[in-house]
Amino acid sequence: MVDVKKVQSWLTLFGEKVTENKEHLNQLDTAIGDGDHGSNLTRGAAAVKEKLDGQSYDELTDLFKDVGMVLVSKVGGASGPLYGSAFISMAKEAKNDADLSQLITAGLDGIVKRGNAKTGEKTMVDMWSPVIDSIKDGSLSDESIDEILQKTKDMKASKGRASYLGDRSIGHIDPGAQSSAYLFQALIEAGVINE
Amino acid sequence: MVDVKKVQSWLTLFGEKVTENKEHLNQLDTAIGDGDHGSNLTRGAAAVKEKLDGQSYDELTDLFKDVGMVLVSKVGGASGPLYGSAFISMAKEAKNDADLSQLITAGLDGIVKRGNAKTGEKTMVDMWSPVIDSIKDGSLSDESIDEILQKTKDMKASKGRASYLGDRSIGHIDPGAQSSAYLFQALIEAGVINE
Amino acid sequence: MKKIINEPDHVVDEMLNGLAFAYDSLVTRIPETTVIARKVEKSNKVGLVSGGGSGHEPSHAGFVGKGMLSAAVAGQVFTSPTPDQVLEGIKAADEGAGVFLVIKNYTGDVMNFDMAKELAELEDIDVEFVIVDDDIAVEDSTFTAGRRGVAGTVFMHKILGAAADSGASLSEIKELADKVNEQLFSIGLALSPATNPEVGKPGFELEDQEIEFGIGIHGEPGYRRETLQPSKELAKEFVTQLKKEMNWSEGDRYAALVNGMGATPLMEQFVFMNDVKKLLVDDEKLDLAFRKVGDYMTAIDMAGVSLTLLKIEDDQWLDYLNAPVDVIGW
Amino acid sequence: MKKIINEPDHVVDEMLNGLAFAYDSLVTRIPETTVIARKVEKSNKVGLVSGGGSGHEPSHAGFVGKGMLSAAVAGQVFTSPTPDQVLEGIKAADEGAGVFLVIKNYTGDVMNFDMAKELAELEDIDVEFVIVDDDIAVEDSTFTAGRRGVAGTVFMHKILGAAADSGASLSEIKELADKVNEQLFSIGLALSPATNPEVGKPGFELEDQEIEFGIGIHGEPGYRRETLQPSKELAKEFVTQLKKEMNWSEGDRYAALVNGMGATPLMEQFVFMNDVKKLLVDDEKLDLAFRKVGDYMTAIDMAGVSLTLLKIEDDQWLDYLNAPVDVIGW
Ligand SMILES: Nc1ncnc2c1ncn2[C@@H]1O[C@H](COP(=O)(O)OP(=O)(O)O)[C@@H](O)[C@H]1O
Ligand SMILES: Nc1ncnc2c1ncn2[C@@H]1O[C@H](COP(=O)(O)OP(=O)(O)O)[C@@H](O)[C@H]1O
Ligand SMILES: [Mg+2]
Ligand SMILES: [Mg+2]
Ligand SMILES: [Mg+2]
Ligand SMILES: [Mg+2]
Repeated sequence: MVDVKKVQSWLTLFGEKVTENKEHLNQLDTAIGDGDHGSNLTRGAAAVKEKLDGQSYDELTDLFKDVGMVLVSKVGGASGPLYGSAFISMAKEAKNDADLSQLITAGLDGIVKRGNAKTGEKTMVDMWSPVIDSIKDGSLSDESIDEILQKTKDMKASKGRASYLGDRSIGHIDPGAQSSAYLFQALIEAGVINE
Repeated sequence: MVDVKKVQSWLTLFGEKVTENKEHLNQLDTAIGDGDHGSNLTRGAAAVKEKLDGQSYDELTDLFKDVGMVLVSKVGGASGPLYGSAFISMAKEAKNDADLSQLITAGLDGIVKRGNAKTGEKTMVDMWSPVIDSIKDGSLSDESIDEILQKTKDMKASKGRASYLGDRSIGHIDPGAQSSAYLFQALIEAGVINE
Repeated sequence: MKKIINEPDHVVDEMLNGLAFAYDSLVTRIPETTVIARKVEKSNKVGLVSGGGSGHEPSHAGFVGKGMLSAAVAGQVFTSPTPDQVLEGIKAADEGAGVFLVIKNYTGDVMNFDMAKELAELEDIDVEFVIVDDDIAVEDSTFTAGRRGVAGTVFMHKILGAAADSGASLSEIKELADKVNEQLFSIGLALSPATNPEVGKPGFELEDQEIEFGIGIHGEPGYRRETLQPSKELAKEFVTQLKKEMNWSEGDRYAALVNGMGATPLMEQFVFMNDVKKLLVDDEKLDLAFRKVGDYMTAIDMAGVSLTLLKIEDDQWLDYLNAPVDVIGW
Repeated sequence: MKKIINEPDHVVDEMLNGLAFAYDSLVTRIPETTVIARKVEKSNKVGLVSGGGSGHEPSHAGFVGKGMLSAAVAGQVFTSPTPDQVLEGIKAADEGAGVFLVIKNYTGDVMNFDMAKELAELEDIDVEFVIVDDDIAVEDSTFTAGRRGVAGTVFMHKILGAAADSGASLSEIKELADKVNEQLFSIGLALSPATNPEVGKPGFELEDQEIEFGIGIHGEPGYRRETLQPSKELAKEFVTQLKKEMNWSEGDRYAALVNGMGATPLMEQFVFMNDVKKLLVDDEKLDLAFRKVGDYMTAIDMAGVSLTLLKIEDDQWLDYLNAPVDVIGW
């Protein structure tokens, strides 16, 4: 079973990482998008922090739902509905006593339902999907996350704003994959993965 | 008596000088105005050339009137009505068998009636007025013209666009005085003065 | 960054307050939201809502008022508004006959407006929508997120607004919107980039005499960079691209919009329209039955223009375009 | 210079053609002239003519139409039109009840319009005029050519246009114009200079973070350069200067115009209006009974804003400001 407290510190950590790396995310998004991915998620992280601070949850589903709703209503752009849908979908899955890989899989389903991206289209999906495999076979680590992230470099975007660049999107890391990398690094750091 | 043919070559020469020095006049006007004095007068000179080319005048008054009307209707800005009024006023005076100094005095009267400037206000008046004295005492030369011109440098503008600069207009030659300097240099060059 | 603003992240809030104050006879800001709604007696007609990231002013709040939008929802600069805000816009627009959403085809807008639609339906408001995708500079959706929604959106607002005002039903408006969207084509170019105040740096770089064809309204890249050419050559490039798409014939009737991107003076826009006229009317013999020139869908302080053509398939579309409105920016 | 133009010295001609083509239901260009006249049945009312150098678009042709100007006369860029052109404008505007000229106080405009008046009188047309001098940044006429005519001119057009439309006589309009002019005050600032296409270089230079207060609409210098400050500080400087001039009291009624100089996006103009509102309405307790925000009197591609205040001395002025018009740019 996934521990609610640990998940809460996971999500808090995620917010911190995103906030610390706001400029880096904006820069990645400037290269192949509109330069706001860091600002968008930092706005979301601040709202999540405000929501979670001093709050304690008994049920994982409630925690995920609150986070999802806050992200949906504060982030905007493409990443708001995508991350929001991921957490709302995880909230639903959490009702079924799901394990971590089941939860993350539900999150990915939420993203895909909302954004219709397949793997290889240079989006956050290209982080979530291989991460799920790594979680399943117990190989998730900062190194494997970084390896997955680097692979988005060579991809040509065909979803989201980066798709307008066509071939010129090649050679750049996808900002959404980077922010999702922070999410999964935070997962490891918060110890959610090792229980 | 002032010779019509010589006056015609005087005015043609004036147009050439203005056209050659278009950039210089624009630069002077950029410093203390809106940078178009050269363009304005070049436009006027082209129209005067078109009017005079192949044309020959019996009466000085007709020549001055044509030039005045063309300038008024082609130059615009401040200098159009001013130069235009000068020549129209000279056209009137030419009917009275006037000599050169009387003609130029009439021209200055036209300028002053239109623009209400006194000497010392850093305008073309500060060229015309001393030039009349020089013509009267037979001392007009390229050197005396240049001396008069340089004196506009130290003046503070209180008429025309340069007046908005206040003290900052000091230290720059007045563009209208410069174009009038070309007019009187042309006068010498065309031999109108020495008959 | 040289801008007349206070805190960069207060720009949207302060802009909406400034707009609502200046034009308080026409519009109002719904408290605690980024929604600008019109001050018009509700009369059981279809409500029309649009919106998107800020930075496109006068879009979209500038088109709120009688005969055009019922409400506009503003996001952060260049960032789609969130579903809850769009929902507030829908509620403000609802007069009991359903609400129609005009969405520009950008991933973020589509997803957020779609979620808002779901939320509104939970509150028993009928919602339909059109996704405007008029930007021909972009390859189609097999390769990209699909053609972007750009300045043509303003014609959509005008036509649907007049239709709604005349009492058209939600399904009639949906049908009309789809037909208009099929005939709506735009293309743009940039002379200089936009600077998002929250980012602080230009979105891209152009050399001194370099321009970019096919740019989007958030500074998305276009299809070609080259040296600045005379207006008539720029117009020719647009017309060539549009002709490839549209396959017009002599005498076809069109509405045309020359749109400034934010920092391009009207002087240049009128010169450009003059060149467009020579190409489309004098050479191609099209009938440009409706014309507009000005800043309608901007990209903050980008310099550049776009050209939108709408093929008039139905006389009524022209009537709708010409119908009087009471808005800030039309 | 990066501009969407063809030959620099064709800009005015092509711009007028583009405008007349785009808006041919409202206006027409009088052949062989730079006059844009309205397409309104003549009805023996006073004709209203304005104009000046080009580069101030939508001024002045953008205000030609029913309820506002009868005709606008365009000069070369930043250069007053010549008397013969103004005369053509007067003739186009003449409906038999005399023609009123709105002149901005610049030496060239005053002289050329004055000569045109003389020419018109030779043709038995009664002509009266006002010289608008609303720019408080300039010292008075003992030291200068007098205060410049800037964005406030647009309020003058609107008020006189409505008065003319309602049948006021030439002398009544003259009286009204003088009264309005006395209550009309403007002040502007620039973030970046204008580039006259015929000159090809910016009219002045500003450092990266430098702005200039008190700038004129042709890039004439102002009274102070300093580092860019937040919008609210800029607004405060304007309000402080205006207050010195106007000596208002709580509750006084004003019309306010926040005017963009050409390259400043509406986003910033609305933010600025929000700060103006805080100072004038919340702090000074003035009643800003009429408000406008947008590009009305520009300086080509200058970035910056101006603020105009008109003290409403008569309820009718407000009615005139609010009266409907059929023009491109109001
Ligand atoms: N259809 C999609 N499916 C999955 N992820 C997507 C999709 N479209 C965009 N993204 C992700 O969103 C990221 C951009 O988010 P952000 O910059 O916040 O939004 P916007 O593009 O609206 O400015 C991209 O880097 C990409 O990872
Ligand atoms: N009131 C005046 N009387 C005499 N000369 C004047 C007056 N005002 C301006 N000038 C002259 O006109 C010149 C500027 O002409 P120009 O640049 O062509 O017109 P504008 O100032 O309208 O751009 C000045 O340098 C000055 O010599
Ligand atoms: Mg982005
Ligand atoms: Mg000049
Ligand atoms: Mg964005
Ligand atoms: Mg000039």
